[in-house]
Amino acid sequence: MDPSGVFPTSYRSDRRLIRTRWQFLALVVFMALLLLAPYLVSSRIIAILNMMMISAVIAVGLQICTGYAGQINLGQAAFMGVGAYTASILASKTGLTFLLTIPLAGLSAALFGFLFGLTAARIKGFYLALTTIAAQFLFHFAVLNLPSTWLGGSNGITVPPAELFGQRFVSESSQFYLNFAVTAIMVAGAFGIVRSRFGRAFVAVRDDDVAAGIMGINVAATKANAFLIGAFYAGVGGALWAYLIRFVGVDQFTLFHSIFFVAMIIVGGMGSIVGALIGVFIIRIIQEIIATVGPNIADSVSFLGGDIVFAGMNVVLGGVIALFMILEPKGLMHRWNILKSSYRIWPFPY
Amino acid sequence: MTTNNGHVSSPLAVRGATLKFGGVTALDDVSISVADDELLAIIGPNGAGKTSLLNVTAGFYRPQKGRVELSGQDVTGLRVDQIARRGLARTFQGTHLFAGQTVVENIMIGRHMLMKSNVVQAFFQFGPVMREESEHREAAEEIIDFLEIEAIRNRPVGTLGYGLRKRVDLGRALAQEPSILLMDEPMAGMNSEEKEDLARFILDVREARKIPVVLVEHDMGVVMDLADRIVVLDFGRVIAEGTPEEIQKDPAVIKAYLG
Amino acid sequence: MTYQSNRGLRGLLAAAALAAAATMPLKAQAEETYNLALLSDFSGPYADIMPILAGGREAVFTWWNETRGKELGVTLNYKNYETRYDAAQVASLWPGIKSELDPIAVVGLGGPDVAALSERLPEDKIPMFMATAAYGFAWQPDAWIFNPRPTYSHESVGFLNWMREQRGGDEPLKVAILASEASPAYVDMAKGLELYAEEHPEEIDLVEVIYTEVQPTDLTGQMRRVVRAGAEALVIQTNTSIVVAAKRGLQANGANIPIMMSSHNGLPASGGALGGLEQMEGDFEAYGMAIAADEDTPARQFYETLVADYGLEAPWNVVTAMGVSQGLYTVTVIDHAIEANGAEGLTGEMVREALFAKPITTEETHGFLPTLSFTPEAPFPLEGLKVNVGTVKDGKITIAATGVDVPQVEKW
Amino acid sequence: MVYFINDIITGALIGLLYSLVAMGFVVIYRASKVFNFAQGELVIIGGFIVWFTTMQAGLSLWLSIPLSLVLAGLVGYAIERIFLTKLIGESVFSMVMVTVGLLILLRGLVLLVFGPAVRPFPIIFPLKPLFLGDMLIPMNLLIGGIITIVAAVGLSWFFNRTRSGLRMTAVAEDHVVASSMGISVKGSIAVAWVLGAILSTIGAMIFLSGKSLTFLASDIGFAALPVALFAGLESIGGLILAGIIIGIAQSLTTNYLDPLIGGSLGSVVPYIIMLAILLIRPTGLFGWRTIERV
Amino acid sequence: MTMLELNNVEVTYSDVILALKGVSMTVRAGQCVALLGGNGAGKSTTLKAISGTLKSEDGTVSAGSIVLDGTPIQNMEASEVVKNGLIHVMEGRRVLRHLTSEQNLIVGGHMVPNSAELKKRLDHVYTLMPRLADLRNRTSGFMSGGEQQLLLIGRAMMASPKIIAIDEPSLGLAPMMIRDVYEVLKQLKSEGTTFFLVEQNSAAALSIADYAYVMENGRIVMDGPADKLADNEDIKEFYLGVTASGERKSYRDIKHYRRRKRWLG
Repeated sequence: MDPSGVFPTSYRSDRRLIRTRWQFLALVVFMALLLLAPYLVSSRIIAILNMMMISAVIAVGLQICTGYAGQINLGQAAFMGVGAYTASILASKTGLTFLLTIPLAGLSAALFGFLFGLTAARIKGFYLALTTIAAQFLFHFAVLNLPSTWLGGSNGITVPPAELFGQRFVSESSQFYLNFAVTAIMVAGAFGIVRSRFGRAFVAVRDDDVAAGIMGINVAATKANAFLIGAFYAGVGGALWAYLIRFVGVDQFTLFHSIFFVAMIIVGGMGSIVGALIGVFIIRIIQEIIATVGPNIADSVSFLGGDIVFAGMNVVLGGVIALFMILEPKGLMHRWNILKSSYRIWPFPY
Repeated sequence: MTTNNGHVSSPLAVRGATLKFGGVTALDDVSISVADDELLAIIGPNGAGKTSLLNVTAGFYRPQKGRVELSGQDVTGLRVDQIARRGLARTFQGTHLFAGQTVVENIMIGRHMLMKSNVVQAFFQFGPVMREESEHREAAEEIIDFLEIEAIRNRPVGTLGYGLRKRVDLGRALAQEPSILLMDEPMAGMNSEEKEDLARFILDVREARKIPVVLVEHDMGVVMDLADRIVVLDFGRVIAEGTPEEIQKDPAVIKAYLG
Repeated sequence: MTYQSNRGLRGLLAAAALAAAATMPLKAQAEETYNLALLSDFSGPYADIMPILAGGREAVFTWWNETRGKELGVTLNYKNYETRYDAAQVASLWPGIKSELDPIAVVGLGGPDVAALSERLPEDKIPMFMATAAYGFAWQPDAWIFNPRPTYSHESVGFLNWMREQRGGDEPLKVAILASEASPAYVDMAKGLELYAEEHPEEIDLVEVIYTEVQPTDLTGQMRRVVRAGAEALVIQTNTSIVVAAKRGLQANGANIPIMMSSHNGLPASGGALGGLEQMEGDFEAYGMAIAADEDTPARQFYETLVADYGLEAPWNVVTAMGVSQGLYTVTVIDHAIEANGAEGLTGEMVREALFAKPITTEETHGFLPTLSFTPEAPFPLEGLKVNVGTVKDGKITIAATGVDVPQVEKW
Repeated sequence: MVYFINDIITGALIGLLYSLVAMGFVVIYRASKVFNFAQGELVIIGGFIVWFTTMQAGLSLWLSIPLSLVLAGLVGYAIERIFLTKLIGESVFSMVMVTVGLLILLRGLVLLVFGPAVRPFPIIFPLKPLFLGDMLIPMNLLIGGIITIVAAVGLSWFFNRTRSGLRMTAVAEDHVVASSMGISVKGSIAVAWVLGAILSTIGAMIFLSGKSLTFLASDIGFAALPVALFAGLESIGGLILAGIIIGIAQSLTTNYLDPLIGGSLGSVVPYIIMLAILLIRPTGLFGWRTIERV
Repeated sequence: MTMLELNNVEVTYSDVILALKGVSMTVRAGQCVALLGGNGAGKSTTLKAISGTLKSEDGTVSAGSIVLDGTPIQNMEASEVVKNGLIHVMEGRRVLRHLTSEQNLIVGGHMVPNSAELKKRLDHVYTLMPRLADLRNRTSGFMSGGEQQLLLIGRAMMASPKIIAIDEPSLGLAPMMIRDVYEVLKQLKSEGTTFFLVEQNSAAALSIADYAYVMENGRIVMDGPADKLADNEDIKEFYLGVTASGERKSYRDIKHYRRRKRWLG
């Protein structure tokens, strides 16, 4: 619902994401602040932002696959791993520039995701969700058991830093700009996809696949596409991860990581790109708080025993996720939308 | 239009369809064909196979025997979406609308198969995608105008009343620019006012768009008034076929259905 | 809070606050202060041993500050960072560690630290000192991450050769390995030993390599295969749960093949998990570090000093030994660096150079570690490697052998 | 040959253990339509309860086993009350997602309450295996297998024949319809969780008897998952067959294929079988077919 | 004796949207009361407010009271409402698709104390609807729409409620089937069951109802004895589809933009 006084005058303007001057101004300020962040905040904050942006790319992909197309995906970390491995191998063995390795990483993850998506032609509902766990185990098994010259086996792969015009992306702030650029493109692209015929087809398949079929939407292909796009995002995120950490190993992409990505979109709200970003922010912030505050608490109350403090922190993290589900099962975005609409129609409740 | 086996091809023909599941014969050698610009009504008791016939036609079920032809083209065994792309649209008993989406979005989903842009273009949102979106949006708005649902354009369909939902359902089917329209009990659950509205729209559709319509309906008033021809099914078999006047007098129909 | 009354709690809090206030100015008075970043895992898979390990290494730093540090006019500050054993967390912590602490060395804990920092430390010119044995995949020249012990495979090979000598005869020793694919590190341990056995068929005959889960359902069948193959030793360097399952599997088969374990799943841990050390009678633990046996060794004496004078609360066990060893060789390297460069202006790079410049003698580490001679060729000493062997005798942990030579192992 | 048969028998028995753990999934699914991702965590909570009553409180087995089952039931009930009751009426999807949060939360709680140390688990079933000629069969698995079969027969009778069972089935079909018929959805889900927690505790006893206990043991949840999907999420009886097939396949792979490839194919074989069967029968061997009315 | 009473009931969805705006009505024991009205008028919402199934759609009764046989039931759990004697037969023929017809009935009788009583009630259902007896082992998801509707009524009977609230029993049924369903309802009414009937098919509803309410836009706009309403001009035109002269006009002759609702003024 628009605030009063805003009337679109063409179909194109009706499609716009940014509808008021204030929204535009807020976005400009936000982007400017982000761009200037390396000059404004400490490198620790920049490092956190780096991690958040990479998670954001992956979570946005998961949001498209799960939130929009309704395909619960517990293999997102494996898809991320495929991307990370692809980028690492290309960068370390062929010396390809990151301008190519990142999209190629996305594509190879997309292919892997698509293979699992194809099973959606037959398998539905929880059965499908749970088969994506198999992606996780198969990825782990393949990396460890294929000849180690292929995927590095148990050794992992060392990745040279991203490089452009002789400029090596090794410092936090240079990596920040790399991540920022890629994340901005990916998030903008996600908005494009969800507002296009593909986004509508995803929602159609999610809400009612019988009706979607009669609309001429190939349901199985659409589901497979959702996995493909979701995995593409995971792959790009994985490539960014590879360039950030510059060492990939199979234990960086576990089922637990996948579960956390799901938790992110749960907290933010299903079916909203902004929701995915909010979810990433909240979960990552909680994790960082645990890592930062934890040792201090453990030090100052050493008689409590550090382990109790930290176990307590895990409880907080799990509890936050569970609480979100209980109190706001539709996610934070939903609460925000209700607030917004009740504010706009206030004081008349209908 | 003629097919290779010589006879005049109709927009839709079902030839000798037989469908069984779990020991029950839902359709037993059913043949129907629809003429250009014709409104064919299918009636019959519950469980007679009307919905099964629609489902076979639309590709939800594959008949064990028989064929389905669209404008002379054999579409038996094709997927639902493939048949839809060959020009068949359908509205549902109850509604299978996308409840969380607005009216415009629902109708735009109907345009999906007519749009051409690919994922990469959608991702970068450049030129052709934007133009295409605007074009199809215009077509969608025309349908909204036609069905007089401008006021609810941006309301989520789930918040609408049943009658309006049925209208959106029709709009979504029209958005596909079909060459044949199947309607499964469009009048169910409507009061006479809403029935009158929808009847008017069905007549308008035929007038303005010249689309042949297959109508499955229980409301005899509607069927007798609107249909050009009526097919009566019972126990999966065609027991009568003819003009409304003929059907009303047919003793077999009266026994099985009208009572 | 069963053991302390509420009042006691409050008292402790007050005491802690006082102590904190008292130590602050003291630290500031030192002439030169250098920082160490301690990476910890209080909430991940190593949460069970972390408090003890942390206690061990921190006690060493306290001891050093009050003895050698005072002499040299240097104070080592340290700060614990929680990594949750997650590479992403390490990566996001690291820039903060660098800017806020500017450490001259990092005291690391495990795989994620290595993964996240292996490419960054050379850029930032800060060395990292680990507590555990090394891995084959970290065996690269020009390292910035160091282990006081060789790889797990080195340690098992050293032990197996010792065992073959004990047995006597010319036949190769028949050995089985229990590994797991749950972690690439576990795979690496098996691969090193496999390669050695392949290249030295006259020494080791690897009869079975079995992969299992980190918490196996049942190993009776697998253990029967091991028994039927006539294995004389079973190497399990993975985790405690697998040792327990294997032991039960052997017991079901009525066999008693000696199991060799490593430091992190050693005799006390596995014995505890089995419900009694006496069940581990005749089994071994072997690693390149002092055995925490109930015997009067230099290491034990140093431990007692730490307990008596430097506030160490951890019990005398292998985890404490690991923490103390890590602390000891870290401070010794720094000590060497100060000797070479003076107390002022010490950098991480100097610390690393000091590591290569001069061996760390076993005296300097109070017998916790053998004499270590690092070279730029590997992240661990390639020469003069030794392992110690502990065993259970009459229900008590005893030292079976010290200073067992480790043969030359090729890189895999 | 004897060893080959022995491997098959042991494999089948391990498979039955998976069936038992999978039964926890299925019971909760069957009575509430909620797929519980935290099933492995229920197993370790059950394990810790058993550990606490025996090793810590020092009760005899005859006392501690029933007590543990009661306590586990209470834990299941508490989880349902705290986390799921408020979500009744929300989409099933939300309820499933809350179990994802539960997975992380329960792990933290286990660490908080019991600490991260590896604990010795009491010897509940005789350590001495059963000797059949040259074959030896672990007692815990043998007795566990029998318990599993009894539980499966009993529970499938309960769900398909008794009125309480049908009542729970109705809840699984449709929460709204069930409550419109006066069935307490809350009550049904509570019973499901109590049953699920009790089954998990029995599973923990068989799985861990005489071994050690850490939170790593929750992995059994994901090991049992393929069995549940293979059988179909609504089928309790089918779990037996699915467990036996998957167990034997895994055992043969571990014993005869893994040594050849030098890897751990055995750990992924259940997932490969599951994928294959689901591609042929999308709702498992015995799951409810989707009845779609267009 | 008053069986069910609604006093000034308001219903809000998502704390924001007001769907019922002060609805009051009364159902007396043994009566059949029909609730008529256009789609979206609030009929189903009223029914859900009574039966307690609103919650699943994020709705609450925000004002007023609903009293069932002396017990206030507004915002009560759906299962508790049933225990108080009201059973809600939902629209959309929501049978338990994977269960057989007889299993559906048994679930309906889940509160029956003993199996003898259960048997008795099953027999009662089967004598009233012999068709269900023939289909007792058929998976209900595969039954035809009419059979499913009968099954739902049978399932409600199994609980032997004081009052059955039934939503659109004729929806999507062939004329003969509608007659069959209403025959069963009449039979039940003659046995003393109270009905609260929400129906689009006003002609059928008024044929069985004693009293009827007409709803528009979340409000009651008209009420009266069924026979009186059946004679009302507006009801005839909008709900029964007959003109003032009593003749049905052809759908082909309908013109657009013609009508307005007189009672809304």
